[in-house]
Amino acid sequence: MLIDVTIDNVCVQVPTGSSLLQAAEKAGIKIPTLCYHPDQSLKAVCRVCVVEIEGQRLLQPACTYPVFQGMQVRTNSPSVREARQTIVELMLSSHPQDCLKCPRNLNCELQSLTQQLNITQSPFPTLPREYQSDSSTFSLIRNPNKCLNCRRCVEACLDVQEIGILYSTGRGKQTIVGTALGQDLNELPCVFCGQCLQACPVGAITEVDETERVWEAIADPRKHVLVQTAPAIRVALGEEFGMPAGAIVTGKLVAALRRLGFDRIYDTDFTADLTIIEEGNELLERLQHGGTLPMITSCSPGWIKFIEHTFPDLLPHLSTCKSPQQMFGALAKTYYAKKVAIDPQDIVVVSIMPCTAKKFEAERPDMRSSGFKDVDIVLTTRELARMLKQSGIQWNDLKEDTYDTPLGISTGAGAIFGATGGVMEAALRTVYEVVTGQELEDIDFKSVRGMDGIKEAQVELGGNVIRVGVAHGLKQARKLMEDIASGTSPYHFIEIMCCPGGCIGGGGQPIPTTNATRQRRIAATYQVDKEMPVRKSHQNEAVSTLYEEFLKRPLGFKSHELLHTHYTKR
Amino acid sequence: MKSLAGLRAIRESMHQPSNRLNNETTTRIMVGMGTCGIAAGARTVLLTVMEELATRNLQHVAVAQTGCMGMCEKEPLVEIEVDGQKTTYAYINADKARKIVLEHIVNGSPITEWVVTKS
Amino acid sequence: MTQSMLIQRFIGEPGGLLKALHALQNSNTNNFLSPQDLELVSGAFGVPLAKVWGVATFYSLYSTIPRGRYIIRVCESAPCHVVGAHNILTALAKNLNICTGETTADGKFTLEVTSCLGICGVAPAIMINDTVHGNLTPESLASVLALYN
Amino acid sequence: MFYRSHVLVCTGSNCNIKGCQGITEALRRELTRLSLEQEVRLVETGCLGLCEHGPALVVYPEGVMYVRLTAADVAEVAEEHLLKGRLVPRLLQPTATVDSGYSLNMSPFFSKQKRIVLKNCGLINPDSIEDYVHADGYIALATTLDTKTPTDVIDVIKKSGLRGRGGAGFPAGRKWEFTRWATGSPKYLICNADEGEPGTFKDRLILEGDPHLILEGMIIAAYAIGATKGIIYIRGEYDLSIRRMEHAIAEARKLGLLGQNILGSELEFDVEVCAGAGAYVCGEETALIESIEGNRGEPRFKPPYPAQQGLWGKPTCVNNVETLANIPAILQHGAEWYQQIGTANSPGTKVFTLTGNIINSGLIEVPMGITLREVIYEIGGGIPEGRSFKMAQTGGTSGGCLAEEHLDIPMDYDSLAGHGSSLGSGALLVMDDSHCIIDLTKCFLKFFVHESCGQCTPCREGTPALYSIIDKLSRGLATESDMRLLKRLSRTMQSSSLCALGQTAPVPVLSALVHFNEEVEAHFKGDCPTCKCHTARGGRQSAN
Repeated sequence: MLIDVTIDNVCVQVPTGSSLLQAAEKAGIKIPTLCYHPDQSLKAVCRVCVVEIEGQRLLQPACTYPVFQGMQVRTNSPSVREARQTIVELMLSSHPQDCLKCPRNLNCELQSLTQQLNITQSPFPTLPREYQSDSSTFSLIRNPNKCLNCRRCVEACLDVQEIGILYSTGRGKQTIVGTALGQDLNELPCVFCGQCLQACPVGAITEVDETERVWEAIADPRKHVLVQTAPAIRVALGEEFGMPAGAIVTGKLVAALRRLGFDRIYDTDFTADLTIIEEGNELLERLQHGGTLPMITSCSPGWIKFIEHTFPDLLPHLSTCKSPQQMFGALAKTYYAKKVAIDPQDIVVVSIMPCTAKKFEAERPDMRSSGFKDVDIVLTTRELARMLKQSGIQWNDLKEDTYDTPLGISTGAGAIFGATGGVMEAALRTVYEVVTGQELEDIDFKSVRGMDGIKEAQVELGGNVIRVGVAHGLKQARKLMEDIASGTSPYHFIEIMCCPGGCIGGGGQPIPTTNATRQRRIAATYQVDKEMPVRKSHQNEAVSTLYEEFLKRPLGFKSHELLHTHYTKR
Repeated sequence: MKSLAGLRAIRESMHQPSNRLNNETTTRIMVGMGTCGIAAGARTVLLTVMEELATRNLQHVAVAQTGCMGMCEKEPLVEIEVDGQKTTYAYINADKARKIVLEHIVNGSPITEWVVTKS
Repeated sequence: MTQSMLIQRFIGEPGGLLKALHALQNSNTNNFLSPQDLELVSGAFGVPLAKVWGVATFYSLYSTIPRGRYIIRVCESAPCHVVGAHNILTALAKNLNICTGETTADGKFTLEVTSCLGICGVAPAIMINDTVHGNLTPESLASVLALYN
Repeated sequence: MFYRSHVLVCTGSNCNIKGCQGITEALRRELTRLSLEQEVRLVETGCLGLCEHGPALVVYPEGVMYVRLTAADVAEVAEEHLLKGRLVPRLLQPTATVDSGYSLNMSPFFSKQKRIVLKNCGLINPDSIEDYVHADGYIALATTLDTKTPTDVIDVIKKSGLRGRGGAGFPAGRKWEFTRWATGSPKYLICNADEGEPGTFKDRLILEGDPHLILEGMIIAAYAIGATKGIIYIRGEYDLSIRRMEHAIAEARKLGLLGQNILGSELEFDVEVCAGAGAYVCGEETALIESIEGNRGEPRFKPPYPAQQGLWGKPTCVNNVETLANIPAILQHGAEWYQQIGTANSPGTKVFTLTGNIINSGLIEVPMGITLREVIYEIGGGIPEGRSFKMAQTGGTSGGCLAEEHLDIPMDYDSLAGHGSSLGSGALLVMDDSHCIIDLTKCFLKFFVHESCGQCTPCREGTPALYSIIDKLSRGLATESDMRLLKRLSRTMQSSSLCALGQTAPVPVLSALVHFNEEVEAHFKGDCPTCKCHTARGGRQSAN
């Protein structure tokens, strides 16, 4: 049913149950918001979106106030403007005024609000808070002094990921989003997924910036610096340069990295293909020899940390394969080093990842099978963008370039690792053909694609029906784990990605990352796949060469030494 | 009238309440035991009164606690009812309570200077 | 009785979390919710520890730092204020030789200020644990404190 | 319409025998003759409790009782008392003298009061259900169950005009109706006893003095709205209230007054006590619900209202202790009886707590519409130590500060609201001339800074900002722009805060600025007339 709402003398028709924000948008007005997040529940705590509703004594928040027939709303009356300005000024009164040095400078919702509401001075005395900044982890820095108490991070952590590291603490002026007992993140079962960071409107949670170390490595003439880019970077980086979400920028990405001065530009998609070979064989091995089932993918470091904390008894279900990032590092300092005859000590492996947890993963003590730290430095998509901006490289003018060989050769199967369901789909393409010896007619496993919380599919493999499940976001992962724990899981193989939407929605991706941007990055991911000449991992020739020259066979001795790992209860 | 009958039955099955005088007790002492009274020391007063009655073996006197009488400022308040005649004392402490039992209840002469006054 | 038995009866009871926190704090000789207490509640109610912490730090009756055996709460709301509450607070602080929020060296008293205690009829008033004391003067404090010796 | 006097004529059965019908008619004639119909309201009431002296009548607001009246006497009372304002001593109720024993009920402190809610307080043993039952307790419940449908009950309450006594003054009957007709089950009834408003302790003393009255009110309310589960949320500091209430509940259960088939009827209802943990904001109904659910006591956004989605998302009715305490009497004596007490828009009585610089600080119950002056000087006994009145604050810390010129305002919802204050919780703080209004305002704001839940921006950040401006003023350092900012901030907090705490926090500040302008100006110039503030350029140091 449609109802009539008049906003600033413009009459619009909106369906019942619409929010006033939606109605206003229809009337061509963007009401300023702060605690509002399109993917989250309504909170109505920041009060920035207050409007005047005829017949109401008080101003009401547009985000939550339900529309009714004949509603008369004013969004720019003197009292509304005064209230909004005062509210934002109050926020500024306890917010550090160091915008110029803030990682969120120019991408900060408070900054935009200040500008939008034409606030040029802060009439309230600034009473800065004096909380300790938490830089205890390799991934995230939490600076509560910048917190605006919008609670978006709380919802991301508690309701989306169901971990609940962050919660509102204290009361009155002392109210602040904090951790249990005020502990640092490294003392807590935080998985460093960075979904809180994605939700934060300001710079209260940011990634650990490692760009300077990369600059140093590039500048060091003794160092041979390799860079690998994760599948999800090429469908997101463009957003940092004003391109629409879902723009595919693979060629520009490679070109930009080369301009920055990396010695070789390689692709994590290559080791994604390799992962499929190892993991696929591991699955077949388990199916044939009564191994622990269901087997669960192990590419997502946030997910790994989660299961180590929460379901340590289920660790045998995890594939022992390292993630593509770590496989790449291990090979770079062994296979590649030998091939190009460079002392692995002089090789620096840099990864560009959509993920904050990858920074932690690279630091895990077992990630040194090459004899060195396999991956030296992990940058997020945002950090790479900052380096590019710093370098003065003009994004729009970049000519497309291609990855170097051999570690830059990949298939469409590797590319879809970035989206939820992608690892599963890539695995099925390979496993099916390896087991049946027949070519797949339709290689698009559409049932495991998309943003549904839990997806599943069935494949017939040589007379046996293999049931697979896919979950993204730890809330969904927890459900599948509980089924396994209670013995009711119907699956043989499960893919789990820590972040909603998979890696394309990771904590290292451009801000904002909303479900809408996730959808577009996913669509782009499948477009990349579609445009690849080869779309199955086992048809990656560089991978075959790798086996011939070095690894010999899947799950062989070398593989075990370099590409597999073990997990520990936390 | 089922419920009303039920209530009457309950009422009849009950003991005489502490705030009514009967054949055995002709005198009653009520001590204000709201938080205001307690904060001002009513608990000591109540204990002293009971102790004093026991010492003197005054069996015709019933003692009861009650809630706030309203005049919190004058707490602890003690109300003595003798043959239907009520007297309220204000600002009572243990010493005063003992004297009241002696003078008012045993000797039958209220201590007027401690009685709650018009101001 | 162990701590977990103490809160057993509140588990499953909707909203039993606050009751469990009350019970644990009351049973703690230092009048506070220890990290172990909070973890116990978190586990028993299946609520993240951060949320238990958020609840415990919201309510002023809960403390997350150890306190004395007796908590002295001095009302500093307006009705007590106009009849001299600050004199009481000053006298108490002097008498106990501690500042607001502190605990005496012998671990006996903790001095806190509080919003209205609802005994304004006998203002100025304080609460020592669950017991109320009213009509106080700086001089009468000594005899009140003597009750706790 | 506002009447300056109410005359209550006893029409109890005893007085009827003694001929009060004639009295009523005579009085009505006299009022017409003297043209007093617009000023004096004639109210026929139930038994006034002085049957042996009947026929009797009481004149309010003075609370003077005339006894053993004849029709001729009535003419004299009308002429002398109602018209000329003089007492008729020969017809007055005989009172005992101090010499022969003097009880509290005979003092002027009591004579001006009308006790409905407090009728048993200080008279019965609260730990004894026998006392309560013998004081005619639970009769209203039993009669209601026998003779009225739930809808009838709601109609009675609606007709009585009873308004919520927690502060907001929302019509109780309508609130019940919303819950009754809301869909969802079970339905909850919550008694709000989280009395945190500074200067208020009425709920505490009612709970402690007459717990069964609350239970009876709750059972009737549950019957009316269809609730099966009741919760009494008592603030954690009220140790004695919690214990007495729990004892009362146990006793009531034993007698079948709670549980299934209450008093042999179909009614099922049970009550439990939930203790708060120290948060003023939990007095706000949605914050209270959050707290019962085991969460931080942060108010919810409305709508939806608790009647639609309250505790555990189910229809919930939240009533204040005093509201519920009025219910049994209303059902016992009828809506008409109740309406005739108090004023037209604020029927009934109100319990006030007198605090601050007042002789008889304590708990009183008076008909709505009584003036501040009567309460302070006649019931409260005036200002102690020979000082003079300076300010009265009604409604608790979020109420307005009233000055001398407001002493004749009738105390009811609308009159007080008209003067920027509120009836609120019934707190009445009196301050004498030795105190400073700015110093007091600082004290209020300190409270709000401490008690803001911290959820919404205007309140979390606004209360400390307000405090810092007033602090500046108290130190004589405030500038013109500070004062402008203070007003702008106050307007924003009032219009945009999520709940009433933030919306009303600026009220005492703003009313102080208006009603005590001279003193504010003095501070502005660096001087504190009462020398309570440490002003930088004056105050205590202002010898020059």
